[in-house]
Amino acid sequence: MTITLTHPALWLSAVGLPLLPALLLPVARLRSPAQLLMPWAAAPALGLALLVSQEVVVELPLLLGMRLGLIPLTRVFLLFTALLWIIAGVYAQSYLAGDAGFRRFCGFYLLTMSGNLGLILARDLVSFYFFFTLMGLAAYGLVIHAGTAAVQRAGRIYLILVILGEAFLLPAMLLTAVAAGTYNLEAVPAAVAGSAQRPLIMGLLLIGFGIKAGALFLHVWLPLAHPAAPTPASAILSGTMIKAGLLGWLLFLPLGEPALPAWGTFCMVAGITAAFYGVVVGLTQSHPKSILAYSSVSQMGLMTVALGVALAVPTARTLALSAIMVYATHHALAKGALFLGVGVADHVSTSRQRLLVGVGLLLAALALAGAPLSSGAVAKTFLKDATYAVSDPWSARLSLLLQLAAVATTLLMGRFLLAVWPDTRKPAHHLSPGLWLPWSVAVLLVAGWVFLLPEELATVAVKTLAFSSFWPVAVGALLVGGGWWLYRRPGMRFRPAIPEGDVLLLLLWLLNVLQRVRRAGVVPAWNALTRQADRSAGHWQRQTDVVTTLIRLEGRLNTWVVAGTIFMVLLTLALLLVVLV
Amino acid sequence: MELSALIPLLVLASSILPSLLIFFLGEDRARLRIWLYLGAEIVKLLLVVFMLEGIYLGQSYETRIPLLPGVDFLLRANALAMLFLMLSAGLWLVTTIYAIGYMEELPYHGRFYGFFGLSVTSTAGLALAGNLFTFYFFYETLTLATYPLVVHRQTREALAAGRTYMRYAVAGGALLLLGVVWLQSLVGPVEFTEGGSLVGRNLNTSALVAIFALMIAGLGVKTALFPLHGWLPMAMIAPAPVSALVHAVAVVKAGAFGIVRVVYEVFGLGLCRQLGVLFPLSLVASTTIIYGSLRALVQDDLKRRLAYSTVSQLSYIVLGVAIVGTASTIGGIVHLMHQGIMKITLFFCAGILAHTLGITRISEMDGVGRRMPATMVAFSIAVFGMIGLPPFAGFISKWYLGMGAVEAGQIWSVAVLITSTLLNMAYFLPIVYAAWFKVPAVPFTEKLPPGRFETGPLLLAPALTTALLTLLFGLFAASDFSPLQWSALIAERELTTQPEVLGP
Amino acid sequence: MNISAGGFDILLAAVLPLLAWYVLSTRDLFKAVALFIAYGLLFSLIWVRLAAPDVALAEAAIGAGLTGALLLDTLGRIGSRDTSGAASAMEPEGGPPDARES
Amino acid sequence: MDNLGTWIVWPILLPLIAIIPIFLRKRSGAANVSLVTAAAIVLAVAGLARQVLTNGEQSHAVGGWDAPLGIMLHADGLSVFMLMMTAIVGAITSIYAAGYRFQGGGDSGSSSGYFFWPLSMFLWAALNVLFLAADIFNLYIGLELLSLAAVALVTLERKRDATVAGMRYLLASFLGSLAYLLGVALLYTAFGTLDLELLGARIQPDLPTAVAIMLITLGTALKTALFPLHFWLPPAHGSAPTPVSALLSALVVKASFYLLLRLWFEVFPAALTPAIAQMLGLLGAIGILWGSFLALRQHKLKALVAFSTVAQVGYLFLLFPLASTSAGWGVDAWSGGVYHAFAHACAKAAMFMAAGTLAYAIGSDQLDHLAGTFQHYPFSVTALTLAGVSLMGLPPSGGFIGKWLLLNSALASGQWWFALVILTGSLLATGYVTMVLSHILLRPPDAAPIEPRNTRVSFTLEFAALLLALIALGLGLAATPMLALLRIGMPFTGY
Amino acid sequence: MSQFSLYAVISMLIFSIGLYGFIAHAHLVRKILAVNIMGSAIFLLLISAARRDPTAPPDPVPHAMVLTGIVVSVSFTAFALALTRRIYAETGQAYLPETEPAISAQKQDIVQK
Repeated sequence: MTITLTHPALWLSAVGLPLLPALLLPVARLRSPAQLLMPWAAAPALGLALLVSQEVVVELPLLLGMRLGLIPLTRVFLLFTALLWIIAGVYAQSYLAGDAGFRRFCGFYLLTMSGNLGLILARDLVSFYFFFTLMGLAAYGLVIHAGTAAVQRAGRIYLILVILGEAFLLPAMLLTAVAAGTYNLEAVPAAVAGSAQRPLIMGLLLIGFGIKAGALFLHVWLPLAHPAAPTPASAILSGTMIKAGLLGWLLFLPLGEPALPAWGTFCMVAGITAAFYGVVVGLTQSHPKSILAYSSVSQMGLMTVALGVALAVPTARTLALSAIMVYATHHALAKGALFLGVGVADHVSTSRQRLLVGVGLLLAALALAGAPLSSGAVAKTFLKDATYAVSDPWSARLSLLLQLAAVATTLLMGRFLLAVWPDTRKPAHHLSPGLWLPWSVAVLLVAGWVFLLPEELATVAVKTLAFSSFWPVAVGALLVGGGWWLYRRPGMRFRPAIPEGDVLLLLLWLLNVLQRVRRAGVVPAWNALTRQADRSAGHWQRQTDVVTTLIRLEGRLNTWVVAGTIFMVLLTLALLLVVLV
Repeated sequence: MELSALIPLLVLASSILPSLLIFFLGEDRARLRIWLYLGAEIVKLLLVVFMLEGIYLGQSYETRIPLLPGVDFLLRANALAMLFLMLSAGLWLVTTIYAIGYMEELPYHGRFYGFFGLSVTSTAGLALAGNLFTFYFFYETLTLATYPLVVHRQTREALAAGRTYMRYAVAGGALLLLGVVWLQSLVGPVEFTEGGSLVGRNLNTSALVAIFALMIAGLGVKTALFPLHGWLPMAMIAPAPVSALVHAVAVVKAGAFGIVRVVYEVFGLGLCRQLGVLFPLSLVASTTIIYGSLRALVQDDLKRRLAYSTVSQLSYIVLGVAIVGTASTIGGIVHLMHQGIMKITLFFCAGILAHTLGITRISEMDGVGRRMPATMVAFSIAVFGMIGLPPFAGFISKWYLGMGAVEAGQIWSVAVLITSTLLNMAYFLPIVYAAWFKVPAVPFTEKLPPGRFETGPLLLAPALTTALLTLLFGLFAASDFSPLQWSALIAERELTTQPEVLGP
Repeated sequence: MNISAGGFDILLAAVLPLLAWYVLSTRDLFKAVALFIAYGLLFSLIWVRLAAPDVALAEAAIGAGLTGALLLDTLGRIGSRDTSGAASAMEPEGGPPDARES
Repeated sequence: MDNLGTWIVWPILLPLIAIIPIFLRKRSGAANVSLVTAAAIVLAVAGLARQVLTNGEQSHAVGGWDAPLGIMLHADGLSVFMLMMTAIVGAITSIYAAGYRFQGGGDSGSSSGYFFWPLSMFLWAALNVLFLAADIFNLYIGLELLSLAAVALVTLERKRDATVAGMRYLLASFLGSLAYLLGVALLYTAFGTLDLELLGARIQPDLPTAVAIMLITLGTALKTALFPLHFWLPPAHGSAPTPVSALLSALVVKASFYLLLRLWFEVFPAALTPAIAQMLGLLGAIGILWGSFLALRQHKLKALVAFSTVAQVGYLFLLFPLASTSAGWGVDAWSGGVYHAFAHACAKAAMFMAAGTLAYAIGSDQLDHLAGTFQHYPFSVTALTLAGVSLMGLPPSGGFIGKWLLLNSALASGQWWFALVILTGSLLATGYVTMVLSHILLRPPDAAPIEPRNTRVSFTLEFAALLLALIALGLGLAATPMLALLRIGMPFTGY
Repeated sequence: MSQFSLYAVISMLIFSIGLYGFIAHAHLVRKILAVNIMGSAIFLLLISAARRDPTAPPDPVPHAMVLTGIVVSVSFTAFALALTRRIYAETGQAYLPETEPAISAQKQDIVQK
């Protein structure tokens, strides 16, 4: 069924509806309806994603000419994004009920939502940039919700990275806009490809969006911010918001013509490295949300590989894009379910609940690990298909690496399950339906979405009942078991723990050193300089002596002898001038 | 006299007459004074809107009165003039409402409103000036009319600031005068002409460069170009409405507007490029942008931080002028309007804080957002605008400036813009953060008794209005009659006469 | 065409500058004023010699007579000693100490 | 209605006639007679101005006696311009003086203020004689009468400082007069005429003529207080009673300048070589800087204003190098200098009056003591400020027109160094004007308002100063008709 | 040598002597005398010039000028002497203090503080 929906107001409502409750929040009387409506503000967007099956663009007289619309790529992104926003929103209503700061949370949640949905719907560069910025900055309010010192630090680092991202993106946008001569996003990849400043633009784009996407070494904010935020916000951050960076790449980078093997290879290498790096560091974490955050770094790395493929091999563009679409959807839902699950597990009180929650978490974790029949397996299949397009030596290595990455993911998921496994010793909370219902929906979606939607995906899913999908999970599971056994042994004292933020800490250490150098060397030098300046103020004192001398000179003019002499001298001079000159 | 010649005079008269009248009203005739004043402002605004429509349709308004042999007092409205005129007339109304709420505790209302009106008159004169002489004329009267406002409190600090202000301003005026007279002695009276009035004349290059430098230096004092900016932070001693309108908008804009006039309508872009003066100008502007931001970073006094921010932001306009291109022209000119709206909001808010809670330092602002949410919303909007975040007005300016820089191949200017944006964030966001997210160390001690609103409604309404405008000007930039579209109209009229200029 | 100078002219020409010099350099002011009156009268002679009897009369009556009288009257009030002389006038601080005594 | 020659004599006759009733009446009557006379003089000058505007230059032989022995009067644009300046300043100063309380009493029991009236009328007559005289000897007589009246006015209050300053002024003035007279004698000896026009036609450049011209120039420069011959001015103007200071700074120095202007441009323009013109300009330029610099160092208000006069006189002398270069720009420089003289007259008189009011009210003109006076005398402070604006040469003041014209000719004739001096001078003027304002506007730190010694300052004082300051300001807007007036009989052709 | 040349030279000489005396002597009466002497020198020049042509009657114009000049001189003398007396009465001496007064105001202030 195809429905054409071209009324601008409809599209505006998709991004504007979230702002409406946000505006109502300050009014005391309208506060609770606004809070009640919060999750459903994403409903129009979901509706558009479900109903609009053609490319549609509507124009609105906003900013520098706003264009909203959908293409197949963004439709997929909109679908999972809107879904997750609704689920997390419903979840948040219960999770944060009674929290003094819930009103503020709602405000930021809605603003972030508007930004996130808007950037997907945006079909022009300026609006895209606007919504991207809105999302990035508004999410700060979500991150620092708890207000503790550690959270504030995480928030600060998040904000700095967002701002840095802006600093790279804005010039990239400007260069792109000038190169394209239009703000239409359709024209952008070709314009970037044809621009004389292509390397500069691409570099700026990779870094600018890379920060949001948690790319290798640009991910430092991610393991800090995701655990710091309240659980529903973490789900959003990890599930949908980091995908915005990915979407940015897909919309702006010149995928297709021409072949850019160097850039492609770079992305592939960075992606694979991130995939393993995330797991390695994640394994050392003990907080379940930190583990999930590092898992996101790892998973985003895998998606970056697909991007690299598309960059390197123009013919593989469609394959790679499909892979990314499937993978992103899968990861968003799975990660959402996992994050929400952490909160649910915290509230478990009975053993029956414990069992059910455990099963749910296991399902989601297995999906992420890519167990056969799961959405993860489907996504990995697509990814693998895409990698075949790469020239030969790389192709084989890549598929091996991908399988190893699946092992690693399983390992990390095992670590996560161990960390999160509902613990009955903890004080019992009441597990309200507001928490478990949305979570259940998420888990069900993770488990079944590949079968609910296009038939094509379902067939792929059935094909994943293969050894190639099975063995990495099995190996991973074994390793987890072994590791668990080792870990529980009394003699085992080796418990590596890399602090969240990893390389950032190196940077901070470096800054600290610089600070010490400043205190030790620069400040004394500066003081010496200013002392010198004070000394030259003494010079000024001498100048006032000149002033006094001048004034005394005026006093001298008063005497008749001087005055008369001057008179005579002037007379003589004047005469000489008249006669001689 | 024809109507079209009369209207510019009426625009001036609409503010000069009530101002002069107010000097002779008793200090206790507060009600009469206010009504007189507001009435005048509405008349002025109506006149300006009337003119605006006429200019849009291509009509011309010109008043010419010979003042000296060869020197005319010339008022002439064009699209560029209207932008500045609209800014000054619109903000005058808003600021007056604010001043009514603010001035209660300060003495000498008559004097204040009188000179305030005279300042606005000078600004209107600057906007409408049709030749260099008239521009200079109002440039100096603006100095004179603002001095009493700076020293209004009559404290030692205020008077010291007034002296500094006066010295800078008169020195700047002298340089401008030198440039104007020199040019006039070379080519006769110089009228502002879209596309440049010196186009097609064969003149000595080095003399022209010197004249250009003199004029820019003279105008640069009021624009607070580095290193001529020293007076601006000192002038912040004035009462808040003055800082808001006069020193964030009128005076500094007078300089920036003058630079726009000189570059586009006296020399013309083509000649400027030939003379090679634009690159140094863009360097000066860039230096100022960065320098102002760096200085702002370390100020704890709110108004001083805002003042240094003004130093920085004004040079955006100059930078836009110095980069040859349609987009940069639009960006620079539209920033005239946008910066005014945003900065006035910030100063309004700073004034509200000082007036209501006695807060003047940033370190005292922790948690103030809870006490005064509406004020801080306005403040935050203006801050976001200043930083250049979409969808606020500042983004539009910055976007066009950046596009212009890219078009002209001056990528380094983009780097300057980005650096400035980062610095803007560095000195503005901590304020916003402290206001919303921190907890006040000590409870606020109110200077103003709490009323129905968080502060006097006359104080709050102007701040919210300009904050709203900041949003609207950005959000609806693409619609007709937005400042952006008007600037595009100006740019079109300024640049179409010389299409060859715009090549790289 | 011009009248050539006679012996009387030359005599007068020699005396006038001398007299003027004495008027200005004599220490005692009374003497100086007396010399000045003489100088004025001498001028009356010259005016007659130069065929200007009207001026001569005026000079004798006003230039020498009235001026002299005024000068003498003043000296009667302020004393006649001028110790400063030409040299001491070079010193900026001026007036001699004894002028205050008289 | 306009009988030829009737108007031209009245500006001279009226003040002289008024002296008789003034001597016959008591103090208050004297003031009233003077005010009526002042009004009459203003009317007479206006009549003359109208006549000149409609009929061109006017000449008149007094009593029907022609030259050489008779007294010839001559009025052209410049004369009328100067007469107007004198009439405006003189009339308003009379108003001011009527409210002013002179200090010290005369030894004959009559108050010293009484003598102000006849002496000021005498001064006025002398000025008008000077501005209307058509021969160089009558100019001399005007000059001498002026000096005597001026010194008498300075010493009116019998204060020690004023007496000493007056004596110095008298001696300097007579030295200048003698130099001038010697020059006149030499010229007459050489060319056998005193008439300005005839002399201009006959004059030959040779050594005795050069000596004569230089004697005349230096003599008048001394009287105009051109640097470095200005030593007598600050003490005299600073210590005189306020109305007198106003008259002196505004009018008396302009009279000798007027003389120089007439002689240089109408009688011996051939002798105005570039070198000598540059010398005069240079001295003027140094005077601007020197006077302003010293004004900035003063701690007393009236002394500061007096030094400002030294500086402003310097501007007048810039006219010579600027106007003597080429005809086209000479007009600008010449008009600019004259216009500056007019604007300065009004502004400086207003400034002295305002300063005098403040000093009179608080019993001191120490700058440090002026804090808080604004609250009590806002009009005087306003007058002071507006006059200061004209001194700074900022629009819309009359000083600006003068500055603009001078600058224009400086740059057009390529003498940019004078342009720099002009601008530096206005910066320095800004410096001392704002210095004064900073002292005056300062609110005393303790809330208690200052107690002025003479709280009941007559409003006349404030009004007069403000009126004059407004005229100084308004001159900037009236340039076109004023310059048109100046052009009548202007010594430049081809304009 | 003509009579006119002789007197012209002499008058210049006398004028110079007077000028020197005026400048060099501090006593006020001496200065007044010097002014009179300088004046008379100029008169001499004028009157002798009036009689340059022996055939014609003397030119009346210089005579008129000199007569006026004498009156002016005597007025000056009278007035200057009156001031001298007043200065003497107030300061006890007939000299002008040489470093006076506007400039020294500043120094006095400093002392007062």
